[in-house]
Amino acid sequence: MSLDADLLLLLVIGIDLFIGSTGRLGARIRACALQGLVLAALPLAIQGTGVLTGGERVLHTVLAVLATFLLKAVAIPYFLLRAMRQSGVAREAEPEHSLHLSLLLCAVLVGLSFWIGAVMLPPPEAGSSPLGVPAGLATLLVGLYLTVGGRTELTQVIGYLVLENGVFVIGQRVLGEFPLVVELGVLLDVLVAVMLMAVLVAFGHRPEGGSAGDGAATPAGGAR
Amino acid sequence: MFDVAVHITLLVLMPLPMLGLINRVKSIAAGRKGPPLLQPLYDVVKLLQKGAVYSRTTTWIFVAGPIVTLASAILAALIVPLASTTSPFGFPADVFVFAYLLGVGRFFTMAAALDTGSAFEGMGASREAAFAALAEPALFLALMIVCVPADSACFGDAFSAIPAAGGLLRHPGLLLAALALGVVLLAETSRIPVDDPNTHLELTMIHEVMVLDHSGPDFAFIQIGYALKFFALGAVLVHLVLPIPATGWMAPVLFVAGQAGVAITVGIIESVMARLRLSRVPQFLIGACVVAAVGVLVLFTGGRP
Amino acid sequence: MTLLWALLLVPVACIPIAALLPSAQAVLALCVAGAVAVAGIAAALIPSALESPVFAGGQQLMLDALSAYNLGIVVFVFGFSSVYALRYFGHGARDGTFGRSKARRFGAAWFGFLASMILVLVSNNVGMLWVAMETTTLASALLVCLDFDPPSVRASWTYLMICSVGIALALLGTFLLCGEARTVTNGAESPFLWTDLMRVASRMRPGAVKLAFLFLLVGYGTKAGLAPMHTWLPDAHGQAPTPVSAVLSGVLLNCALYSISRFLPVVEGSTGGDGWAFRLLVPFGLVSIGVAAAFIAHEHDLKRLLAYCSVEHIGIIALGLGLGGTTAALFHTLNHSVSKMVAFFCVGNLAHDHGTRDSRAIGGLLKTSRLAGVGLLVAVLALAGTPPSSTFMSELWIARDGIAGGHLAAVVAFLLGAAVIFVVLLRPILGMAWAPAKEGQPTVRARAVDWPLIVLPLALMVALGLWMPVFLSDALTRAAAVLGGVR
Amino acid sequence: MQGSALADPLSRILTVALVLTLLSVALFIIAGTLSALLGRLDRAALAVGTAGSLLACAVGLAGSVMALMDGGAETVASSWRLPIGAISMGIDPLSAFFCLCIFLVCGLGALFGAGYLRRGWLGRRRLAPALAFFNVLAASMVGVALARDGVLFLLAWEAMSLSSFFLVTFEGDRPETRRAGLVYLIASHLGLVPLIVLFVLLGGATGSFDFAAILAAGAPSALVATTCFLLALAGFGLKAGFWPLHAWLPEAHPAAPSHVSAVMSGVMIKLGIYGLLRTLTFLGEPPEWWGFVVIVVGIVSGVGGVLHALAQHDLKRLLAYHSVENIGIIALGVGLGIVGRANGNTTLSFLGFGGALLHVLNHGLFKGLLFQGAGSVAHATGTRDIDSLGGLLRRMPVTGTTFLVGSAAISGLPPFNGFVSELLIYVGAFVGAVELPASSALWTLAVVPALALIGGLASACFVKAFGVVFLGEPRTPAAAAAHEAGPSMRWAMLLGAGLCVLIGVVPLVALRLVEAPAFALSGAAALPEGVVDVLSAVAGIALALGVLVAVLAGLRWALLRGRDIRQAATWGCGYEAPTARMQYTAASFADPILAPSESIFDRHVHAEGLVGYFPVAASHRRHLGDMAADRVLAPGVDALLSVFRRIDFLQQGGVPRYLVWVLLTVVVLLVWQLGAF
Repeated sequence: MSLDADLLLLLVIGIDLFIGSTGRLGARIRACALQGLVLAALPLAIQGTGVLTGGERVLHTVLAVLATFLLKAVAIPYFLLRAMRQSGVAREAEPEHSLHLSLLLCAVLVGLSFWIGAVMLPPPEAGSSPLGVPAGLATLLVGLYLTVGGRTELTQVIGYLVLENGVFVIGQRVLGEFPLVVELGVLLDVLVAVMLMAVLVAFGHRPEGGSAGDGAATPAGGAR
Repeated sequence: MFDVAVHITLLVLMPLPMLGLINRVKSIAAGRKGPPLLQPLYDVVKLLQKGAVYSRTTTWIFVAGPIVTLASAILAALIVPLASTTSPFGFPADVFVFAYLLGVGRFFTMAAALDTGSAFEGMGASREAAFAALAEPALFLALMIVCVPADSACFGDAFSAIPAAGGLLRHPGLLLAALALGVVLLAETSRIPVDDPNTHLELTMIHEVMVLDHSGPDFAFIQIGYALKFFALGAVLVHLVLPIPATGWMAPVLFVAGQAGVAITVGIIESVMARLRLSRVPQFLIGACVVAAVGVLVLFTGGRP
Repeated sequence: MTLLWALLLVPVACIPIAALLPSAQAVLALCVAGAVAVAGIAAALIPSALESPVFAGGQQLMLDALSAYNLGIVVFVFGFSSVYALRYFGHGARDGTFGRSKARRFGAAWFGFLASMILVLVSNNVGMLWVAMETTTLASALLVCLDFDPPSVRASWTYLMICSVGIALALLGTFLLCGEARTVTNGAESPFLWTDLMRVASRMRPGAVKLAFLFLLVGYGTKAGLAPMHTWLPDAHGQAPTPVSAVLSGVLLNCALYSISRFLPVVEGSTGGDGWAFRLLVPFGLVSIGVAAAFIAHEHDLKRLLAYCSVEHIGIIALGLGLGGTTAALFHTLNHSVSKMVAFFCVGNLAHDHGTRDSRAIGGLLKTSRLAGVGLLVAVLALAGTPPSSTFMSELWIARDGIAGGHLAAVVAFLLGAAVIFVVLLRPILGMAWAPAKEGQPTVRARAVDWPLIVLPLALMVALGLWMPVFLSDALTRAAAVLGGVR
Repeated sequence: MQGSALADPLSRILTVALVLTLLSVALFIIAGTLSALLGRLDRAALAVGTAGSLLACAVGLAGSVMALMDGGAETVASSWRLPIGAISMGIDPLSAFFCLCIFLVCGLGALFGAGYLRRGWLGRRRLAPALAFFNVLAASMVGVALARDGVLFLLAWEAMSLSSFFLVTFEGDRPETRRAGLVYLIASHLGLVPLIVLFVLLGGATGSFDFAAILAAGAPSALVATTCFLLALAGFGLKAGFWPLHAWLPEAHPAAPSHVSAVMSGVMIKLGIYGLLRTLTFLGEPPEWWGFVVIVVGIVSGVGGVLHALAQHDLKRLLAYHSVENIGIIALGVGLGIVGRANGNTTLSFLGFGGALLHVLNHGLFKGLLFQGAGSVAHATGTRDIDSLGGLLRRMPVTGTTFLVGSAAISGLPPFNGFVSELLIYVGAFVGAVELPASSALWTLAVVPALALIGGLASACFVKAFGVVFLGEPRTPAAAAAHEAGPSMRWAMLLGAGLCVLIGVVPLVALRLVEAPAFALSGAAALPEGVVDVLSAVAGIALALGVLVAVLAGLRWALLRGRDIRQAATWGCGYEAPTARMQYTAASFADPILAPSESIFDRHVHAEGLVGYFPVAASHRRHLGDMAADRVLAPGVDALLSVFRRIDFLQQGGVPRYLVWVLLTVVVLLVWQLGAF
């Protein structure tokens, strides 16, 4: 187990807390990008430098790292930032709760994840980071908090991204690595999903579009 | 053959004078001399000799009413044992048939009443229907009290099975049955306290108002039918109360005395009581049903004889 | 086997073609042609797949009896829906409301949708299964917001968001399951391949497998529209263009449920076959039926009505699986898909003829639009489980297997719920049939193409209610055998 | 039921009988399909549909009578592959008897319907659906009676419900018809639920729906048997119209065209009784309390039905409530039969089941007749409101006379058929009271006064119906302008009335018809002693009554010959200008009977009394709400709908809220299954 991996995982948690505590959408998106970067680095850190001498697996790892980096750290944040600008959403996210409260909640979620990781799950095998599951779980929960608690659509999309990151971290913890096809497929799906979401959000925030999330509750045709 | 002769003789001779007897009793109670015992018979004979007036509204139902009523009353009276414990015309389960024959007569009387289109007659039919429906369960329950111990729903078997000794208290259930049947008799034959046959206000009548439009032979038929119905129900009551032997000279004597007693009792009741308010009559009849039901319970809990 | 690859690649190849075709008409024609081609390939594959699984790409692609059966339903519904799309968008293509760019978008997403659904069915790799499942969401979200008007965008957004988040849970479940499998596989076995998972199932720890299954159930259950995760469904199915609604309701839900059922034998293998995983489906089934009944009772939008009805039927299928009526549940899958498809076709035609989907605003149904009206009535009767439709038979079958399995209370609840739904579903339809036609509503003659589209599937439903062909009963038995339950 | 029929050379009769009844089903279906295909050619559809029905009924009637006379059972199974279940049909005395009822009533209904539809609807409405669904209804009813497999039974059952639903909604553009249709649909579908559970439970562990297999598996355990019995009581009782499951009946039956009402009331609801009886054959020896339950159901249905009937102003609604009443009477018989069976008393059991079965036939005949009469009246006057009619006997002599026959029969009066079956039930109750131990005897004896009360009230009700509709003076111009029904309608009513009289006068023939099924149900091997005597006596009484009436009529004729017979106005007690509006109305007629029961039933009175010294107008309307519908069903439906409305929160609040449900599900599952990990 390398120190780097633990550090990276701590960084992931730190980013979670930051996303939870900031009110600015732009900052959140950039934090997301940073988290993507960390995630891309994570396999390298876990497998250490041995990765570069493993023959066939090298290509696999390098490809996965590159793809993660490109998509999660570059492409997705880019689309989100563009959508933010297009939709003309205020830079300040929204006063959903007071930001202190939000931070506090995220901290509680992180604590909860550590507790679950320590109490409910079997101890990690030798050679993997003990922080893997708690970090992943914390990210997942913070992501869920953002999707459920977020009042603008973009916050929800960010929440979805964070959640996906959390799942990925947990996956890496329990699986070590994914088959390349699967990993690429998942990444592509996430990309397309976020792009679509961004487009829809952008449309929904055109002057007459109204709030997309709330509108879904009122059916068409004046049914209710 | 002899019993048939006795049966028919009684059937022909007794019913109309019984009505005369009631009137006589009432007159005496009122301090008058009253009409002759055979006055109802004279009336009927006179009616039979007359022509008739029909309402333009009526149809053949109006004509059929008295005929069917009389026919069913004759059959009912044939079924009931008279001066013997059995009737020569009895058959298994004749108890039910007896009750339903009375029903046939009532149905057609009511239909004929409605045929005139008169509000008064409709009113009478309506009341008759209501009271008859309520009297029906009492009649059946009373009859069951007699029939169940005998294991037979035939008047003959049932009356034969009533033990001779003990008078009115031969069986407590029997007493209750007689009580209920008495009420049924008053209701079915439209006597006080259910109906006042002598009233002059159509609004308060039941039976009389139903036959307002009948005249001549039709009305005679109705009167005869009415008398027969009274006679038949009275005969059942007599058998419940008096131990009439199966054969012998005592039987007709006791029977005639019993029927006279029924007539006199009705006369006395009519003299001392007033007609009930119409809205109270159902209560009176339901009371009879309850009495009869208690009789059934007594029968079963007291062990069947 | 190359046919399996062809099955997957033909629709994939059609995506760019559709995106490049010069006219809307051409795109619609391609849709039909592509769907027919895929159906042809599937028809060639299915018989052998029913006999024994067909593999391709190493072990990555597999078509076994269960997926072959579902594939049959997919290509059937897709084929009919493609033809219907031709009819539905046809006048739009002529008068310009269904323009070239829209048509291209439609065509590409349509084939992407088909390809991803086929991938769901043929992938032996549970990771790919997830990827394919998410791809169906993306492709169909595009289809839902084809018109790009506010309601459809809102519906599409809700759909995308809920299903993406929900299905992320399924990804978590997949990871947990494969992580557990990794600890017990040897070098030759892959923790991601379903066939290998089945092989090592008995060696996995039941607790971990159960935890993973919970996430899989909720995740894919969201996509399948099981209550209470169904909330996105009425919006999406209601707002999508009608051919898309037909496919969404008709087969997409099946595919999601298929994904859940894939994992059932794995969990059973791990837990020693005590039926834990199957039992977990029962409450979802019952809640879905109940919730559907509640919402149908107050719904007037015909397409949303049918959408809630899908919630009910997915609930019934889940219940059937849960109660041990595997065969019956699979049979019900077919029945629901076909009848729901026709119901959507008819509603689409009615909405076009009457200019509204509000059941209160439509009158004289059986007179003004005779074929669509009668078709809708019959389809809804079938959906409501009226004899002699095959839906009645499969519901009866589920009830029988449920009671034979000792689940009397659940079966009674199911039947009562179904009876209530019968009433609330039929009420608006009958209301439309009886209400006088609205002023100025012309009598619309059905087009020639409507007859086979509506009459054929309905005839099939009645025929299957009265006659079970040998090949179908074989297919059902074999497919049910994959799930480990044969009755 | 009587051993192997194949060994017996006479069983060829049975085979022929089965073939004939199956042929009739095919004929119904062909006639229905043809008339549906004829579509717009109304006259052709009418001719083909009616002719097909009549032919099918004739063929089937022959078959069912043959099977009844033979008394054996035969089944034919086909290799047809239903998804589950099997196409297996058979005939035995019970089936044959109900088939007989179906063919008789449907035949008369089709005959009546030909004229009714032609005169009432030709050119105003498409006739083909009415004819097609009528034939499908008949075919499915026969299918129900012949089915030997649970799934086939349910199929036929539901086909019956649906085809009758479409017939009920024949006049779907009238709001009350729509309401009736919906209520009917709800009721019949809810009734299907217990039936499905019932048949599945009957199949037991084998999961077979085959009746023979169910029988071969032997009687189920007491718990299962009781559950099955209660399910059958609920499911079949709903179709039969047991109180309080009857609420759909007074809505649906009046809404249908009259010949359909006749079939629905006459036989369709009786198939509920058939189902109950058929179920009983699977359940082994019944415990006694089942019989008590059925008796109580019978009493409540009978009294409740007739009291509500009395309060009705709509002639067909009145008749529909009388169906509830008569189903109650049938239930009394069935209850007695069960009690007899439980006590091993075959006499009681035979009389109970026999009386019930005969009443099924009788009610089919007279209720069919009465509905047809009501249809003629409605057709001739354009109204079914009793208080708008009057004086129709002069204008419609055949309708009126046959309606009178039906009225007397349904009131259970001799010499008509209703009396015969009621008498059997009376005698049965009496036998039970005499031969059973006191605790059971009281239950059976309770039948006697109950039946008496029902009979008395029914007779009151039909005096009212017949008297107000057909007698007196017409209350409206429409009634005054009424005309007699068409020839086919007249013939149908005359035939029905003739059969009512026939069974009443020659009850032994009727006994012969119910003998075989009653044997099978009761386990009796021979006619109980005395039954023949009783029925012969009934014949004698009928004859005597006829003779006496003839003699008295002759006497009256002789007396009045040559005398002064005058016509005058009805005696108005001195009032010289009576008008038709002064006649007693149906509502007033029923009032003395309903007043005492006012505290039990919800009676809504809307009265504007006379006010001031010179009152201008006053009105008084009364309406007796249906207790079961008003107090149980309507609040139940409202409660369910309000619960449904409250669930709306699930679908409110957009994406965040929706996601909460997903997460909540995960949490609930995790907590619930915590122990599983």
